[in-house]
Amino acid sequence: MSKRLYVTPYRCIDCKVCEQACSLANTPVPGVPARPRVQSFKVDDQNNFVLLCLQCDEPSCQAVCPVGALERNPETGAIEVNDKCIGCGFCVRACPFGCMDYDDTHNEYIKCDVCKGDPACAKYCPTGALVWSDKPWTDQEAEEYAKKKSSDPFTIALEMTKK
Amino acid sequence: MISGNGKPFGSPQALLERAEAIRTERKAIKQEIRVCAGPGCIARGAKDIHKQFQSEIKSHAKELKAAGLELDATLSEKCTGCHGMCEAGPVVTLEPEGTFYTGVKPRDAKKIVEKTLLHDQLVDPLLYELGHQRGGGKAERYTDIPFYSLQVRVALRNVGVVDPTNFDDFLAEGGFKAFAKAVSEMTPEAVIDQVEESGLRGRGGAGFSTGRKWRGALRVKKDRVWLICNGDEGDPGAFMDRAIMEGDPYSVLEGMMIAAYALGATDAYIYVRHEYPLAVEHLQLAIDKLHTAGLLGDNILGTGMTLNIRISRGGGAFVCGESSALMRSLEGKVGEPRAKYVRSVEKGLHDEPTVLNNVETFTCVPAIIDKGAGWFASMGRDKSKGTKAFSLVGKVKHTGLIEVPMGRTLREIIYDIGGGIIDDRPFKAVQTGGPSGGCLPADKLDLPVDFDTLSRAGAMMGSGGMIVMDDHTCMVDVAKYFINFLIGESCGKCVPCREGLRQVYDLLDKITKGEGEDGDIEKIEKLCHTMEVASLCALGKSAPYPVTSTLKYFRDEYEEHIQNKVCRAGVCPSLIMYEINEDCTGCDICARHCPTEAITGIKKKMYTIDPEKCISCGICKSVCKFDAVDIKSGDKIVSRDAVA
Amino acid sequence: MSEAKTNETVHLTIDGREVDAPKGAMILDVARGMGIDVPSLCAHPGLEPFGACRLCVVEIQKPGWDDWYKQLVTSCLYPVEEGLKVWTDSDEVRQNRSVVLDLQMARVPESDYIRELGRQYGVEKTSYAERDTKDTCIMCTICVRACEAIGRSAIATLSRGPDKYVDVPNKDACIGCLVCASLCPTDAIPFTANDNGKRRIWDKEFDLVTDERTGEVLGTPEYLAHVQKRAEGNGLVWPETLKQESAKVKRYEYARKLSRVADVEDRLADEAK
Amino acid sequence: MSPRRAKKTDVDLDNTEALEPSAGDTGAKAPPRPNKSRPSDLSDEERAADEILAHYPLAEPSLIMVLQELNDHYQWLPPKALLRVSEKLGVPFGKVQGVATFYKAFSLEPKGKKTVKVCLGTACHVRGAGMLVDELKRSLKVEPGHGMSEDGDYSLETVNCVGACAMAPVVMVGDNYYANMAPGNIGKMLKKEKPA
Repeated sequence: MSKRLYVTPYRCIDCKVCEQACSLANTPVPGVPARPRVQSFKVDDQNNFVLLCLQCDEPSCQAVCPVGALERNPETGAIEVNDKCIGCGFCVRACPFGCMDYDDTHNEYIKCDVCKGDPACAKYCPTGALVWSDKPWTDQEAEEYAKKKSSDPFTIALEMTKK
Repeated sequence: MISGNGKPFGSPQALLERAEAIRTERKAIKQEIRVCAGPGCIARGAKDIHKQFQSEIKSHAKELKAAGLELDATLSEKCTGCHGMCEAGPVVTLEPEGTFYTGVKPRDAKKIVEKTLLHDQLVDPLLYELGHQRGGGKAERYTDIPFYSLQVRVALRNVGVVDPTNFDDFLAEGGFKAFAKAVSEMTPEAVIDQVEESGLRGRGGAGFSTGRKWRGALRVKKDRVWLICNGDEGDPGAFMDRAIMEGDPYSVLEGMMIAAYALGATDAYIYVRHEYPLAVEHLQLAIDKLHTAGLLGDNILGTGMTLNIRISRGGGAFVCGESSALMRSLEGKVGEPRAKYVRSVEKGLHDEPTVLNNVETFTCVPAIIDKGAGWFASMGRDKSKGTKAFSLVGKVKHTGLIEVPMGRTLREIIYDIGGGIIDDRPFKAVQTGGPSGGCLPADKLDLPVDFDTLSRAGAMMGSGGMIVMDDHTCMVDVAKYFINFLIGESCGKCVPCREGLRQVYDLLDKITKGEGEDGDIEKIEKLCHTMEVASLCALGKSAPYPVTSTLKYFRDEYEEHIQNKVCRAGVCPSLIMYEINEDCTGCDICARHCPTEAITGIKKKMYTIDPEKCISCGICKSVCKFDAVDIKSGDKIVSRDAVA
Repeated sequence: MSEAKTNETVHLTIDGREVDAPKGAMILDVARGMGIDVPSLCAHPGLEPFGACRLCVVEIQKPGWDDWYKQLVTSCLYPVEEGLKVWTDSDEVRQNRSVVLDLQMARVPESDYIRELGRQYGVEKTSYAERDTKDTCIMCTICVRACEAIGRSAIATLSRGPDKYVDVPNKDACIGCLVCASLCPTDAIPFTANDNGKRRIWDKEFDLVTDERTGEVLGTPEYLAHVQKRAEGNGLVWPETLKQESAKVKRYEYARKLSRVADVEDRLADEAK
Repeated sequence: MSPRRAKKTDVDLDNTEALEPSAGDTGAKAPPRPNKSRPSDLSDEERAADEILAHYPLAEPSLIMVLQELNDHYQWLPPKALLRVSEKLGVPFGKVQGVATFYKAFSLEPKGKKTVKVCLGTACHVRGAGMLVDELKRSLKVEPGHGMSEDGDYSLETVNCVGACAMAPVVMVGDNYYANMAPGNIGKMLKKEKPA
């Protein structure tokens, strides 16, 4: 099983380190930070949340792209924007999660490409809310989770989508 | 008129039997009147002549019957395609004698019927004047005229012989013999072998081996092969394909059918230039007829072969003679060429394998299959086999349509067949290959005409237009003319062609206006080089040839325009002046026609032209009956013939 | 843009450097992939190669050709071949590029972009007759091809030869997406993106739809309708509420929704009891 | 399937009002809209276009043939008819207009009652056809390919070769050929051809 970005929301403290790391890792021109591909939210008092591209199996962004500028990288499994992009913005409109975005400082359409297999967000996440791994938790963590019966909303949400 | 029984032919054998039957029936015909209905002759009233003949024959029916001539039984009267000698039109020939009447008017029909048909006498004033050729006198038969006797007609074999609207006529002349032979005796492979062996090269211009092209398409294994016949003859001064399509549509179709058999093609197009409505009409008639005769459609001649041929009218764009542009046009798109790095035999029309040949090429195919590759290859020279049709036009005495074996020299064509230059003026240049070709000077007159020799000399075989120029033709003006032509015809896709042509034209225009400077020629040369190597399609790549070839052979004329501000041919309006000489009788006609009132004078005395008011329109010279208007350029009188 | 990408590769030499390239790839793309700067005005990776600007010409030599013989080809349209030798910056190539740029400068004397490019090839000033125009269109037709890709084909080339020009013959077809203007290498398409809630391009005025919460401009109503139609044509569902929301708002809403799933789990756990 | 990947339809969670598609917007194909104009509402041009279109398959390759017939019918291409053709063939109007302006066979402006065509083939050129064009421009006060003379009688066109090189220079008025023309004969020719 190849690696993925796993989110454990209850660990998230909305420190915005992921956003900063993402921004710096994807900056094409030094000194001009790029718009981050990942975003963390403070939803309410209890809940923080990190949202990044789900790398859907049948991505809407890819389906509406008129020039085939969105392609899946077979190595990372991520959908990437290639140089075919003509900037029509259809993908931004089509993504239901708002994970396709336009960076107006660098004039390009952006989305999470898991940093080509080395995601900066996960690397710098201080709490382990974001991990780049082949499974969501280590065995110990899974045990811990079972004990705590803490909710992992993301996992539950996704399990629900499978029915 | 003898007609078929209207049922489709069930086998090649049935077709051949029917042809034989027609030939037997026709042995009874003692006399045939052929009225030339080529474009030139129609323009001069050939249709009226045909009508007049019909009514004269009717009104003389009794006398004719007494003489053993009965319309549609022993006497036949028909319109044929172009007879070739357009300059002498309208032309009427009487077979089997080959009596040749020129300049026929409708009222002459009566004379011909009464004198020639009834009393075996020739109508003397209508006979062709041989002039200095063959010792002068008048030619009784067209075979006596060098214009005809020096020709060898392969592609034009039926043009001027058959009635293009009559299928039986074509069968009687051996039509579809080759197709019947191909489908019943030959494998597709053998057909291609024959074509390749014959050495037939594309008659459209580039001269690619037809056999090799076909083989190439066969190698690309695909479900469908498209066949296209290119009848978008755009070269100004060329009308061979028009003559063939109008005068012998069945031969074109037969050639395509043989190609379709060899390639396994089931769908074909003929792309006809939109200025040729008569060609469309005749081809459509022929296609319809072939469908009812079981020669097109499904199960052709009972062999299981399927072929549908559709006519597509061009939209009036020279660039559509370029094969990739033509295919875009057939797809309903703007006729912009594509880069040719992927060959059209692999990816052509609708991105499927496509074989495209020119009208004349297809027309040669039945003759090759019928008479054998060896026969065809025995004509011509080196790598250019067979014959080639040319339209011989310009300042030559006998303008018209000719066909000669490859390898004849320009001199033979222009002087022996063409009869030399009008008014026996000095020959200056011959332009071959249309806008993509070049101009060859007098010292190249002994060059043999074939694909490779012409390209080496800087001209091109092209589709076969041959325009003869005398000393009253300005070479800078000719170059400018072709560039202007190409500006109007460039598709405007790529930069060197679109922008380069405009700049070359501006520079040439400057030169012809007497505003040329040192360095202009070099600028033109540099530009021409880039156009030649960097343009996208053949039109752009060959666009500079008219300029480069005139620069090569007539550079002094360019320099004269730039340095001395002189146009030695008396053509460039800004460099010439009109002047009235002492031959003027004071008839006042020039003054009356002058649009700017530049001519003044007292009646019956010599008139004068005010150079300030004169706009060099040339009207005075064209209306003057006494050759009293001269053209001056610099200090020299370069007088020019009256235009009319 | 080559279809049927296979794993087959061909071996060729570009500017003396050997390279393996996938069969069917164009010389231009392969050279650029090697970091070689081949100029071009009409090529865009997302659009069909067109071959009109003639700036990307390179010299090639096929195996078996005489040593002295080279041919100039358009690299954006020429697929790589086994054993091919390519020169992207030879004297002949530079000479032709300079003539082409010289011609372009005469066509669009007002274009800074072309002037800058010309300077790189030693053309300071055009040697030909300049057009008297402020127009900077160089007829690369990127706008035409992009508009076609988007599915509108509002922009077309009209007429032919030197008179050929680019225009929108039917204003109804334009959706005001501004893609044409943003892709134009010489900024020849004038537009105002947002002037008091109005957008102007191709002599047509558009309203603008904004995200109520952020005030971010989402596009023209025509544009949004077109995307929706296109998406539905691809079998995508198109939730009404998403139509007029910016990416940011969509993200926030989704995050909120997912965070609420915790409540769902609690409820499920309760029910299980 | 990994839990990190959602199918696009998976957004349709039952409990997410926010993401639920609104009624009538379920992605199902909209019912075909009734033809907005009944035949009786069509203009003459549209009807003429329809008549011609009936003979051809409704696809792009038919475009040029259809335009040819339209042009034969009107002597030019009326915009309404072009829009109709674009709509029926499913070819974007820009492309139709592009084709109509690319090919010389089509005119986008109305023509005079008769069209004077001056052949500018090489043979005609070397025999002085350029002077004929100049003279016609002067006497008709029109530019070749554009507009018509003040009285609406004539349009002027130049053609590249009418294939009657033996009679060069040639002028055609309608279907009539005038052979061996000279600037001096233009006036006579126009008088003779003047439409009633």
